[in-house]
Amino acid sequence: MVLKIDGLIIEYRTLRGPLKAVDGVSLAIGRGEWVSVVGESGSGKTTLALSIPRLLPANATIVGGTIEIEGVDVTRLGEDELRRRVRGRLVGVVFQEPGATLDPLRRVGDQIAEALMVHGLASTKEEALRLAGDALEKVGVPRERVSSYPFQLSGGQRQRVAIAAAIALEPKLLVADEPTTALDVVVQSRIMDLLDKLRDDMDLSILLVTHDIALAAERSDRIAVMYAGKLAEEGPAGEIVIGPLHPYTRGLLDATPDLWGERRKPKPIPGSPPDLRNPPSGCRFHPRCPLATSECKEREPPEVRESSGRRAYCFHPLTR
Amino acid sequence: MGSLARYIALRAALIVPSVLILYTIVFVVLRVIPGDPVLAVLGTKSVPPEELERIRERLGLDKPLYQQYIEYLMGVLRLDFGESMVYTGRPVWNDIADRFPATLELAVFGFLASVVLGLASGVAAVKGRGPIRALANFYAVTGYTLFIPWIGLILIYVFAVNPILPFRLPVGGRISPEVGLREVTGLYIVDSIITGNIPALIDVLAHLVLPSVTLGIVLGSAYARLVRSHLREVLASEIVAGYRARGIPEILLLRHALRNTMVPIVTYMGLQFAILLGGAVLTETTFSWPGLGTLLLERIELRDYTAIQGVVIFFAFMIGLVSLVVDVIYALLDPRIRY
Amino acid sequence: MAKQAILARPGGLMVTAGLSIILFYVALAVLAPILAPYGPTEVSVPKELAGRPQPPSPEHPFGTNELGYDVLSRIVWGSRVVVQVVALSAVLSMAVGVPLGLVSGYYGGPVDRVLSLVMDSVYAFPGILLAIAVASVLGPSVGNAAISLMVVYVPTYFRMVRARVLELKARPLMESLWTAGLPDHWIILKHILPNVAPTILVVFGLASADAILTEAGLSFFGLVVVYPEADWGLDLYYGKNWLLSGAWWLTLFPGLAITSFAAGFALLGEGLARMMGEERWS
Amino acid sequence: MHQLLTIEDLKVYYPVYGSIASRILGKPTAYVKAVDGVSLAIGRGEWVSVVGESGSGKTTLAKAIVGLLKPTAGTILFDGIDVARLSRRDWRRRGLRRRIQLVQQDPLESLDPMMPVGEQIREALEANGVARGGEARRKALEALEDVGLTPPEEMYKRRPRQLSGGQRQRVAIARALALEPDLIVADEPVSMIDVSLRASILDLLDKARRRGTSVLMITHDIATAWIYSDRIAVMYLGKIVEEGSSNSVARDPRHPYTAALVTSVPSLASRKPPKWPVEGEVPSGLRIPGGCRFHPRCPLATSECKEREPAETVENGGRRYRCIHPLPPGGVWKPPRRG
Repeated sequence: MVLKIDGLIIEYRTLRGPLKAVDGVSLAIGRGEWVSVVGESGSGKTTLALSIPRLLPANATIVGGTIEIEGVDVTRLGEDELRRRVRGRLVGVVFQEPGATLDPLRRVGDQIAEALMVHGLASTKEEALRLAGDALEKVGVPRERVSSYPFQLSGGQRQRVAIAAAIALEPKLLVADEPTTALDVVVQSRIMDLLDKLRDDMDLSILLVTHDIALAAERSDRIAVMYAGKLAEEGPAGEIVIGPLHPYTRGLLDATPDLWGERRKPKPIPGSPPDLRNPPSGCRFHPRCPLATSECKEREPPEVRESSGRRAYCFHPLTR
Repeated sequence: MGSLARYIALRAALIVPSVLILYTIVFVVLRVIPGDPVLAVLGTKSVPPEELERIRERLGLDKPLYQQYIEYLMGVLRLDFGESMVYTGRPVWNDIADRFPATLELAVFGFLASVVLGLASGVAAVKGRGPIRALANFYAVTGYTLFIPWIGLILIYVFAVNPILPFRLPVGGRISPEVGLREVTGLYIVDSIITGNIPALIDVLAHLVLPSVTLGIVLGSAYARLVRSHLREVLASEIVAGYRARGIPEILLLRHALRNTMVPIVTYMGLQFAILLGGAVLTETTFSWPGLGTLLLERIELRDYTAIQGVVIFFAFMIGLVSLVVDVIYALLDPRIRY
Repeated sequence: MAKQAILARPGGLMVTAGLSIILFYVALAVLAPILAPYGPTEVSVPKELAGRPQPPSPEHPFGTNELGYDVLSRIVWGSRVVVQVVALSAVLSMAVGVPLGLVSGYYGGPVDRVLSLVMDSVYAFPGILLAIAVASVLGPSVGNAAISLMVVYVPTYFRMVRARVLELKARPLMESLWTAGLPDHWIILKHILPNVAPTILVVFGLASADAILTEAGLSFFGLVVVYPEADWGLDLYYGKNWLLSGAWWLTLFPGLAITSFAAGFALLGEGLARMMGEERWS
Repeated sequence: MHQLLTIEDLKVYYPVYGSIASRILGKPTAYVKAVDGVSLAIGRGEWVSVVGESGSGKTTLAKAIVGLLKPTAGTILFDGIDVARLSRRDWRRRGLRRRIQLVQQDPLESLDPMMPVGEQIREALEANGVARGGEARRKALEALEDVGLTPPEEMYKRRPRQLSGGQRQRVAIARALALEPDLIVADEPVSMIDVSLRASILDLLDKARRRGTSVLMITHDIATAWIYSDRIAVMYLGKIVEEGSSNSVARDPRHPYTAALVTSVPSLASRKPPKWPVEGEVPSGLRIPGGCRFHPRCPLATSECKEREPAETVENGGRRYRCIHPLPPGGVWKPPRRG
């Protein structure tokens, strides 16, 4: 396993009280595997993703659980070790607006080369720039672009350069936090193709955070569905979208229009996501769940496991 | 014409209306509102009417206002700021030219002090620890409310009256009377260097310390506040998140962040230089610095309106010039700018 | 309960501290006849001590000056001048700057461009110099000082309000108000003004802090009141002549009053800015 | 059929000031042709969706229709009135503001944060002369209830920040519907809303449409457009490249760009067409390619496409497209080989 998250709990201190954004999530990703974390706003999916390279804001604390990358528990590392061993090196990150992570005042080659030199992967500036050029080529940007400033690139090139910067140190895991939300489907499709190619070329593991379950299903090996800080269900992508176990997953699928499926009006899930400062008791989905019983209000739902490795957290799992 | 040259020319042209507006305001305030300045100056003194008429004629005050407005403007363009109303026959420009180097020297050193102090405390307010951070923050918020003469006098007390250092720092003037210096440019630092006069250089620098620090302390807080808020913003931006995700060490990260912080701050420097000139007026009075500020105060007491007008308009031109320079620096600093 | 809530918010401590300082000086000004131990020009030391400043003592906690005037009393009386000038100038500058900024920013066009150019030019000029120029013509008086300060601070209010209006205009809110069919005057009064109000408060704090310093500068140059009337800046000016002979109390206390009063407004402005999450007011 | 809205050959060009000098001189260096000759009609009670990527000009089109932008050329006939030429005052005077309503993307940005949401509905009713005083308040409460914001008295008093994202968008729609408009222009009405709530928002618009209100939806999401609309118009770089009934356009496109769009949409279906290869990205509106503007990215492009701007082909049933090499029926299932 490249990544093994176990019982992770992350709490934010906020003005109006503490908030558990991630509450007891376990998840693992193997080498060369693509796992997508699907959820709506406030599900904790981004917090989960950014906790892996420990890039959470200052008011967030990992209260419990472990995050092992290649056998290293990053929850126990100090800032300096995280910087030297983890960030960029073991885990590359692509943010929501990838292009915005480029420093507008510096040439893109210098920015990538700097990381290579800081991590000792290149000893001279020339070598670092050559490697930076290699990284650009991997993402389909001409290597001459090393000497361009970000404003001289097109929007699509900027996204690719940001991805190049994330993989330049040849990390084992790429965490992509909704990298294509701001993009149109045609561009999104091409960026996803690029991630797929990088996975093959570099034997890279990918953790994609998205709110689009159809996108996750098309691209990933496995899907983890999150709701209100907890894992609702996790398993092979195909199985989850064909026969979800958790009523929330079912609801999400029914709420999503599908151009090549049946032409029917999407069904909204009634109610709205809970306030995590004051989450519902028992199963957090129960106020919106059509199958909820009194049991769901009172107790945390049990884990339902299937032989294929699928698991769901529900008292009343759906059958196919 | 190169695009930068064209840009500079355009910016310079844009400063013209701005300076004209200030000229007009000052003209209205000092020439129109007082009614008859000559009477205002001579006040209660009994002067024969024909003598009054003679003075008016000499100063051009007998002409219609619009003509005075235009003639004075034309004069200013030839560096002719008219004649003092008090010291007969003495051109105002002579006084300005005489006093300006002192003000420039003070402004430049005060500016340097404020930038150094402002940058350091701005960074400390964001990245510092414990009491240093708290102090830097407090300075950033309230530093500019230090009244310049007050902080100047406190420094005088601490470093000259009851010195905490083993020596006393000079508290008045630009140079000790016993130190000889041949004036070339009027900028004493420059003069002492080009004449190779080391003792004079040391003396001149010693005289500059307290006035520059006074200006620096008060005006540095504006930079501190700007650096603090922009640096915080940059540190919270995607750019820094990207650097951090690549495992770039904090110290490098801070350097890149500071560079991004400086871009908006440079634009502010032009405005800040204007405030600095205003502060210099108060500083000069406190330290008996023979610059334009003390000139202004002397002539206010004498009600020498032409001199007041000359000094104020001169300041307006200086500020226009500085804002031009700042704009050009800004354009050169940011690769995204196309002239 | 409400107070606790204010303190808990970002900038709450600053606002509370700033308001306390401001209220302290306003109370001082209002209650000067009751609070001041002596009159502003009352010779309060025995004849044999007059002619030299006397250091702080139990009877004169801030000492006395060479004429035997009590420094503390003069600070208390002097607060009346400062408070009056600053309050009057703030009201005048706001009354002119805010409506002009609202209308100019909302309608735009050539009038806006010319007005902005004028305001920008004045704004770029050092306030103290401009105030000196105006006050030197008008002559020393509280009303004239307030007018001089108004000339300086109208552009501050105008620019900040206009900038905020332009910011609002660029937001989808304005498109939504236009397409909702609301008339312009209604949009300005019911939507823009309430949204700009927090900015005006912030600017009020910061501009007033600056105005206190400018007033002190004018006073320092003898352009607000005539000695022996009490005003902090003027007292500082006369006190500085005695500093070299060691009479520090003649400068320390008036200067402290100026700076702390100004700091009160600065804290209020900055605190409000933080509270409203618009720290980058400049 | 009598059309409610008929747009003919509409053009909206934005000036671009590519350098500081050009901005100072007020001379644009170029124009972005955001909308470049668009014709479109909407019947009463019809739902038409304009689908396109960012940079296609779809939002500009929406703004022109609701009178927020002055078109450069062309006409927008709304119920026989050419609204493209009307001044802002005329829009109000002729009662058009009430009849054409806008629903924006981000309700947090489009509602006034300082005013209770009920008041915002009420003021719109009063400004458009729909109702006054207590009557307006009653109608505002009704409008809130109609969009499912209950209890309405409680919701009336809330400020936007006290509502969830979905509730805020309901308020925006309630305000639009309360005026009983003839046309609702909805610009990406659900792109900021959580997936699980989107359908509930769209259903509100659908309900209004069934009562006879026409809907023009601007969206990048062709799947949603396909489900809700009667007709779909696909925009690319300022032009409508294909328009027709929503099923035909979305499932059996003629234009290669539409084919690329529909095959890029993620889908859970077991049987779906393979992805169409598209080169590069949408060019900037400053440099619109000659000939067919899609040709540099088109897998079917020939030399002819570079030279000639394709004319509009109109099929039986009103379907139209601009392409020299249109796809045959079912052609979307057989993409050309890459390279």
